[in-house]
Amino acid sequence: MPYLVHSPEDRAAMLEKLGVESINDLLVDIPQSLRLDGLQLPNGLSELETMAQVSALAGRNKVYPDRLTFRGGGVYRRFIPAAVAAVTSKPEFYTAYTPYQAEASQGTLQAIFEYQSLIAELTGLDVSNASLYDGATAVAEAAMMAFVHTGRNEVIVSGYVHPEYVQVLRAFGEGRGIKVRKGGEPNKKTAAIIFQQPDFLGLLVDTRALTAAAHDAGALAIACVDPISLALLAPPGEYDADIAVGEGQQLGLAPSFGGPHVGFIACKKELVRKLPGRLVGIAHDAQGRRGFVLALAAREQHIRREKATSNICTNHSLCALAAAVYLTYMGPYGLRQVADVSFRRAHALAERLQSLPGWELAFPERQFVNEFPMRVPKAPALLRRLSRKGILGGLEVGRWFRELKGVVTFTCTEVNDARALDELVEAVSA
Amino acid sequence: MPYLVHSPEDRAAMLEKLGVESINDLLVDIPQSLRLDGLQLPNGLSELETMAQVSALAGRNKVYPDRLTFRGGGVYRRFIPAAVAAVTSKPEFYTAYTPYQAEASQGTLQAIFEYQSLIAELTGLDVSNASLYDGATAVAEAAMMAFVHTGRNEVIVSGYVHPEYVQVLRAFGEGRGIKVRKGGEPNKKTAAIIFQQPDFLGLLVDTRALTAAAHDAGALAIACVDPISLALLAPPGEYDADIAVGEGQQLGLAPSFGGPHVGFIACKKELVRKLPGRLVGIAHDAQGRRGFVLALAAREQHIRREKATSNICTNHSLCALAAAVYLTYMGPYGLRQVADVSFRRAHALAERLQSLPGWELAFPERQFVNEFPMRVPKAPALLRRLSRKGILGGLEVGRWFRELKGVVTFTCTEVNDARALDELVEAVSA
Amino acid sequence: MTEPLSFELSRPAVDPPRLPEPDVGGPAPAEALPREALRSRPLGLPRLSEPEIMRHYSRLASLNYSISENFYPLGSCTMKYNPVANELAASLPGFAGLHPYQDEDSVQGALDLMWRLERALCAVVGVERVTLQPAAGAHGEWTALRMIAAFHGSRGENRTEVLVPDSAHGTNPASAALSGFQVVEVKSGPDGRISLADLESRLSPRTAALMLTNPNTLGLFEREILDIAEMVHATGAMLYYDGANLNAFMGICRPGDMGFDAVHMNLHKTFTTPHGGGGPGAGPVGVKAELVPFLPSPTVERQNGHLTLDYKRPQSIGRVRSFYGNFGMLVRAYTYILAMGGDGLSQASQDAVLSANYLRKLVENDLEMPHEGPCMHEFVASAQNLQANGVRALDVAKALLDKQFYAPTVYFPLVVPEAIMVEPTETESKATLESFAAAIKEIVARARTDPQSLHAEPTNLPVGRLDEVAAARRINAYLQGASDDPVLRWKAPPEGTS
Amino acid sequence: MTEPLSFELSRPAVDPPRLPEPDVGGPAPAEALPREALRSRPLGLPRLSEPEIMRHYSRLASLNYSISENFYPLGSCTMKYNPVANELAASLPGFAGLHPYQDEDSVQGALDLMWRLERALCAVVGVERVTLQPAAGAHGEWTALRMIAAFHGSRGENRTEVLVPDSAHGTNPASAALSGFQVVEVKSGPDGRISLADLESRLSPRTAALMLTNPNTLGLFEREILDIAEMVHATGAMLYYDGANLNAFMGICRPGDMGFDAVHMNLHKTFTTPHGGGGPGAGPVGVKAELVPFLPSPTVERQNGHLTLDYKRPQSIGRVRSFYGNFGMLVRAYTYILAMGGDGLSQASQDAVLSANYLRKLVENDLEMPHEGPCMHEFVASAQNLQANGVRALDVAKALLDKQFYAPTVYFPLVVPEAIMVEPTETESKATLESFAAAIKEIVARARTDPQSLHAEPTNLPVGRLDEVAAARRINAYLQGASDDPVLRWKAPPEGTS
Ligand SMILES: Cc1ncc(COP(=O)(O)O)c(C=O)c1O
Ligand SMILES: Cc1ncc(COP(=O)(O)O)c(C=O)c1O
Repeated sequence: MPYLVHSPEDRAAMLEKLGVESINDLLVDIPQSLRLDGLQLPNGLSELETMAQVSALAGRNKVYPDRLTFRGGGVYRRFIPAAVAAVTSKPEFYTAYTPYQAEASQGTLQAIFEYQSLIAELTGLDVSNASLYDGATAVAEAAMMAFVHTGRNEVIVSGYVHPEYVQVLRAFGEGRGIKVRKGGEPNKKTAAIIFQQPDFLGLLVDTRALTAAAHDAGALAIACVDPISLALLAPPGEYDADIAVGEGQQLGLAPSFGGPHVGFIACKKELVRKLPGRLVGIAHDAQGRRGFVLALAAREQHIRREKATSNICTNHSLCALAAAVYLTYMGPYGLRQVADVSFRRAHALAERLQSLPGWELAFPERQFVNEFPMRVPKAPALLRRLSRKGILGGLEVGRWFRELKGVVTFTCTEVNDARALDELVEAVSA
Repeated sequence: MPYLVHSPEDRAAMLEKLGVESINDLLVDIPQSLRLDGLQLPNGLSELETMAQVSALAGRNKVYPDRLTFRGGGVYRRFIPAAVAAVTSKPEFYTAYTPYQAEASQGTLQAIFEYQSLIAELTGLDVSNASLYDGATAVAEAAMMAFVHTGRNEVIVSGYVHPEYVQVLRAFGEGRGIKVRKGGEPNKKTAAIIFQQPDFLGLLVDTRALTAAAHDAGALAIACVDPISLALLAPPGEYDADIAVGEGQQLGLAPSFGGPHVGFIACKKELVRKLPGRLVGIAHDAQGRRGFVLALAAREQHIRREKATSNICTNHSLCALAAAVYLTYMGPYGLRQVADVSFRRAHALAERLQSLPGWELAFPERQFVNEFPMRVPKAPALLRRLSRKGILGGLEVGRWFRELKGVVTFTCTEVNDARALDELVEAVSA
Repeated sequence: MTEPLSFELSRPAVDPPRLPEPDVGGPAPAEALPREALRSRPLGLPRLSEPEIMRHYSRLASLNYSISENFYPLGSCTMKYNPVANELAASLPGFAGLHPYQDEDSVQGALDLMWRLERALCAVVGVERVTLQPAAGAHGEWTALRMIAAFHGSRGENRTEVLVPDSAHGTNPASAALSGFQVVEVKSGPDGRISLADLESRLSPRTAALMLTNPNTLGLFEREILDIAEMVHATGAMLYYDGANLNAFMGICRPGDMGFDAVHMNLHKTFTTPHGGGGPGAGPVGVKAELVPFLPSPTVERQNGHLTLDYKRPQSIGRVRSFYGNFGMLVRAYTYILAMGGDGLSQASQDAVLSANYLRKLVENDLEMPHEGPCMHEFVASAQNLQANGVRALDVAKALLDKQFYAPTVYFPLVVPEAIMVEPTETESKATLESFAAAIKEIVARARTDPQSLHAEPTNLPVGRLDEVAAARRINAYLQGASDDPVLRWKAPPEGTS
Repeated sequence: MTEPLSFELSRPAVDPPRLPEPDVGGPAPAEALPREALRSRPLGLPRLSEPEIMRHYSRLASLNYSISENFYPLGSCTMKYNPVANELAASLPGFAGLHPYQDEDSVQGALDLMWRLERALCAVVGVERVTLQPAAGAHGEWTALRMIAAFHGSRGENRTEVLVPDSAHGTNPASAALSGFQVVEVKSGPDGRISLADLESRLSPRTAALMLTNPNTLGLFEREILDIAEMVHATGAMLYYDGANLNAFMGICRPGDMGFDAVHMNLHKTFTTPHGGGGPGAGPVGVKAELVPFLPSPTVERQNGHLTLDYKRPQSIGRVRSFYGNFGMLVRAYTYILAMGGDGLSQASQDAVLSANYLRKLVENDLEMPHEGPCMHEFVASAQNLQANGVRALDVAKALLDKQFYAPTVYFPLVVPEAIMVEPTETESKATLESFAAAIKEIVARARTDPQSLHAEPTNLPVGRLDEVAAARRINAYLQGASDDPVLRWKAPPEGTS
């Protein structure tokens, strides 16, 4: 059978060595009443047939070309260098476990250390962890840090933060009796103000004011940021945010129907002991050679158990590796160009869409980077029409925000070339 | 620029170390009259744009599903285990050179040694080389061996040998004054009889009789064989052929518009010194550890120069590796099942097609394995009709053989499931 | 050979990669945005060419042990072969290219795969429904406890305690605590199983749930599981199954039948999705009927062939992550299940148990076996017998590395001193198990004859044994402001040096 | 660590892989076919499970040096970085899935790619047309010589000799001989270039062609190339260009402009298609107008956007291989050319020359430099200066292996005793070149202080220096029937042993 190595002879020899008749003699501890004979599942298939079935399922999905995808809302089409998959598909990386045995895991450990350094660099903060599950859980974990650090049990979500992130924050919060408040002024009960830059609609918020407000109230400022925008925008470290979190999907990961992606989290030195998850640090051997090890494990579940900063164990290492390769491939100027091209195209598109009858920017007075909200006549019909033309149009955000009925956010990145923009504008005008 | 590593600073530092002003000072030996300023080619593109252009070209080709492909003629759709590409895409294999430095190339050397052993096993002959370019050049190289071994300058091609193989054989032969005769009895001038089993039409030939005839005339018998058929059919070693050659595409290689594939060649011990190309053998180090090295190099161009058995240098190692992985994955029973399923499906299909009005087996009295020739009414129109239905129908062999106008060969393998056969029969009946 | 950091290989002015140029006009960010919104410090990413980057990561890869090249008997982690076909499946454009906010009609295949996977997992563990949202086992534990809390809440009960055996994995108490419960530890008996007497004494109306791993982390089947379930249910509490050890059970028995009400599975263990050097994994949670109303939203529903995402779940605990789970991992697990089938999965668990018992037999005279066999899919030995020679489990682990074996899990579970937890899995050959046993014998022999040499292990790896204590000291110095070497990240050397 | 052979890992009765079952009836082969047509002996392939197979090949891979991990300065082989994008392109279903006998209308994209690649190669080397059929450089040489023979033949001339410099690669004389020519050697002068005087004396009405490599195999530009071309053409012979060293010329100068009539290119050198541990490569041949009629058939033609395969070529030398060439390699090369562009290719050659001269400079005092610089893209040094210490080029090569560098080409070209031929390429960093130079210095120093130690190299690799002489002896014994150990293949151990 596929993926099994023992031959019947092997099994017989092993049973004999064990001095038993059959495998059942090894299962004696299991009450007979519990024993099954087999599973209610069809028998296995050949690889050919397996792949045929799986491919048939894949074939029942509609894949829009990257260049004609204008939908974002937390997951974006970006150019992914071939180098990224070439690295993450190396079995030495993807078939290793969490690097418990440092000396035999230097590849993973150093790669994560580089990832931590890159994220710290990008966010302008002191220390990044080795990765979290996604942007949503990163926001929640950051809130937990603030809760523990301040001893206060309320967090304020300011403005249009990704609605799913807020839902996850609520679920996490409930467990620990943390109240999640939408907007409003911070007070003595406020552990943190959480804001997103750019926000869920793509709009810029006043990160400096929000951070100052939090600090004035003795709360922490948690910035949820778009990693690519940080090539242009002031990083959290520059406006003194305490914790930066975000979704790393744009750093070399496929949309993949929403996962696996990667959550990043970085913070000021003072908060490092509250950080969730793995941390890799430098260590040396007896000969003074530099190596890397899992560090500050005393924060973690396997040591601290119920007192751990988080329960996270398996995280999203391989996705962090992808992000590290992506950022290293881009370098400072490459990342800047990606952000710059996306910015210009989004603004050019906004210009053109605005001029269409009945179309208008939902927040004309506000700045954006490469995603922007528009009021659109008959949005549902429009999006269906675009889809028929193979275009994945913008995202209807009214689904989450009553006040935004009829508002659609459009995204542009370096993959949406000039012709793609023309095609979109034609299609909507038609 | 892509794939270049020197920064302008690096270049400047290197030039300075060389004590020259510019790269031109290193090109002084080149007459000014020959110097270009640049190439008449467009400037380079980003990877995103490069892949877009290449994908656009790929998009202008029609790809028929494996299961609906019934065309063979030397290139076949087969199930290729994912394991094959997983191995051949390892950079340690595909970015290495011919293993001149044995100690740092044991991976490649052992893999080739295993390939040689597998091919020898499959053909029932003593020794296989490390690979040749393709089935056609393998036939030609075998003929050269016979020419040198017998000192005779004529080879007989018996029956329906792949027409392109024969064309290549002629081109090779001309260079060395070897006459290629189609059919007829061997005589004192005959160096070898070359036959294909199954032949180009898929039909079985009497390999024992042909081999005996060759030997009676003091000529060699060269069998061009389908490697997968050897799980069922008597291998060349069993009927005493002297040299076995063939195309290895079916052993885990994609059709890829005809290449790269791999030619295999195996022979009796007596002929080994005449073998073309690389050969890997066992060697030991001072501690008695077993290793592998390039062997019998005295046959080859880099040592023997104009007296070499062949001019081949770079061969098709990576394709040989794919074949080795494929054969190891299949094992004796897997390979047999692949051949068996293909055989049964082809015979079932032949039955059904035969019963169609105006359809008949072109050679009803002859046996076949999994490819067979049929006389078909209005073949061109039929094939066009099938193509419109996404079916790659059989191959019109009249293109090469006047007497076979209207004959189409159909192939079945393990990828053509029962439903696919139904679809074909419906489509032709429609 | 060690490898420099990418930052150390970086050189100023290396060409950036070629990328699309702005081709549509549009303002420059610097003009359009207010200064204070813009980055002021330059971005300090490394600058390397593609060939350098690829070589860098290729070399890093070669510094790793992995199941692709090494036996990796890491107890509790089920390091089994990761089929390459799974990787192909997950990378199909029809999956990898899907935006999570596409209309349902355009992702029927993806939803169907999730629905089928849910059905298959239900069949394996014996539950009513499964949520595929959790990203890993710990995430699943916490998700399940949120549901259990919601369940009790819905019945107006205020149950504040979760019982966790002393042998449990650290994520169990951590998940319980993060879910707002007090953690109450339950002792193991001398036979390595949970002590019913102690359990009895801990159970109370405050008890929300008992979290159990079965086979437990000692690799032993909880013989009295049916009594345990009865006791727990009798107090109105729920029984939670930590599925990290499910690889022992497929086709043999089902947690659901044992009385477990909620079950998490680690697709990255039992169902061969790769561990990726520490994830991503997937930790689906299966539940009995009573807990179904509380499942995270959305669930995947199927009506006459049409698949939908159901967000209308009034009693749901809400969302535990964005979107629908680690979809790419779900594709891999489903592909594996298709290929194996019911017959293959059953044989897999049987082989896993056989291999563990065989390996245990081969080393039973070399290391201490604190508990009687037979074991299930793994066993826990102890290196206490070597302590007289000053040799510890850690030394044994490092010595194994030098013999090309990854080390078993050491010092877990906590209830066994000098624990060495070995899980061979069903995808390691008899020959491999025997060579591992031979290595253990050699090391144990050396512990007697030349213990010092073991403290020096490993010696054949890119680096020798790394001093984590010294590292921790330097990190503390940094965190306390006593040093400005961050240790946890690269830092540009002060100007002038290099 | 060495790895057993797959045959040695094999065990009887390991499950065969799951494969489709016959599902359509149809007779069993054994019933339908005559006994004598059937295999009688069982097929002795190894029997292994997929996990064992994958680990086996993963371990074998780890025994290799490759450019992905190691500097690979193998002179004359242009071991440069192989872009991963090329591999993606070649694996696109729209290419990899094409049957060579599909109708032309259904493969317009593939034919267009071939046509565009031909145009690009024409631009780089300065010729009229290019055939993409040859599978490798040697194949290209032979193809070109067949065309040259046909050309002379078409003019009723019987030219029987091909001139080949003593510094030429072995494939040159071999290709000439296999094409039916007598090979006449031309001497190199003291400056490492072909001696015009000697050339003069060899040229005759019998001369069909002169085969030249430029830069020649010493890495030197043939300064008098224009005079040489004139001399050769004056006798009515043709000038053939061995393109193995084309990496020095892109955008700098063109063989066509130098007077070469036929040119082969190694796409697996200059155009980054991977070497695959010994192929597959691709060896397209470019020709001037006079030779166009003789190109192999079919050629790719383009009329107002529509592409066709032209088989009607009455004067063609025929086919040199099946189908249209190593198409997958053509896709890779074209992808590379698109990404690099004219500007990138020109810079690549300049960097290749710069790197070679820089490295030469760094080691010029450690090894002998038989010829004056500047060199082009590679240089040939000699280890003769170490002979007094009993150290040979081979020892230097093996010592380099121990320092994680692959070795340069040694003992070629033949005109330089103890030759060490170094080609760094443009994709190796300055830092890498410097560390290689440091390694050379260390080895040369050791040759003086401790020569014995160099004979023992390599010592850090899976095997030590392998005894090829003993191996050859055993092979001869087998071939002469004195032993039945085949040595060139695995053989089942006689029954009873194991
Ligand atoms: C017994 C046990 N429970 C829970 C977990 C946590 O699973 P994960 O790492 O997927 O969060 C593990 C894995 O380490 C485990 O071994
Ligand atoms: C100078 C020279 N000519 C010809 C060849 C033959 O090329 P190939 O190996 O592609 O047949 C080579 C490659 O080794 C070479 O270096």
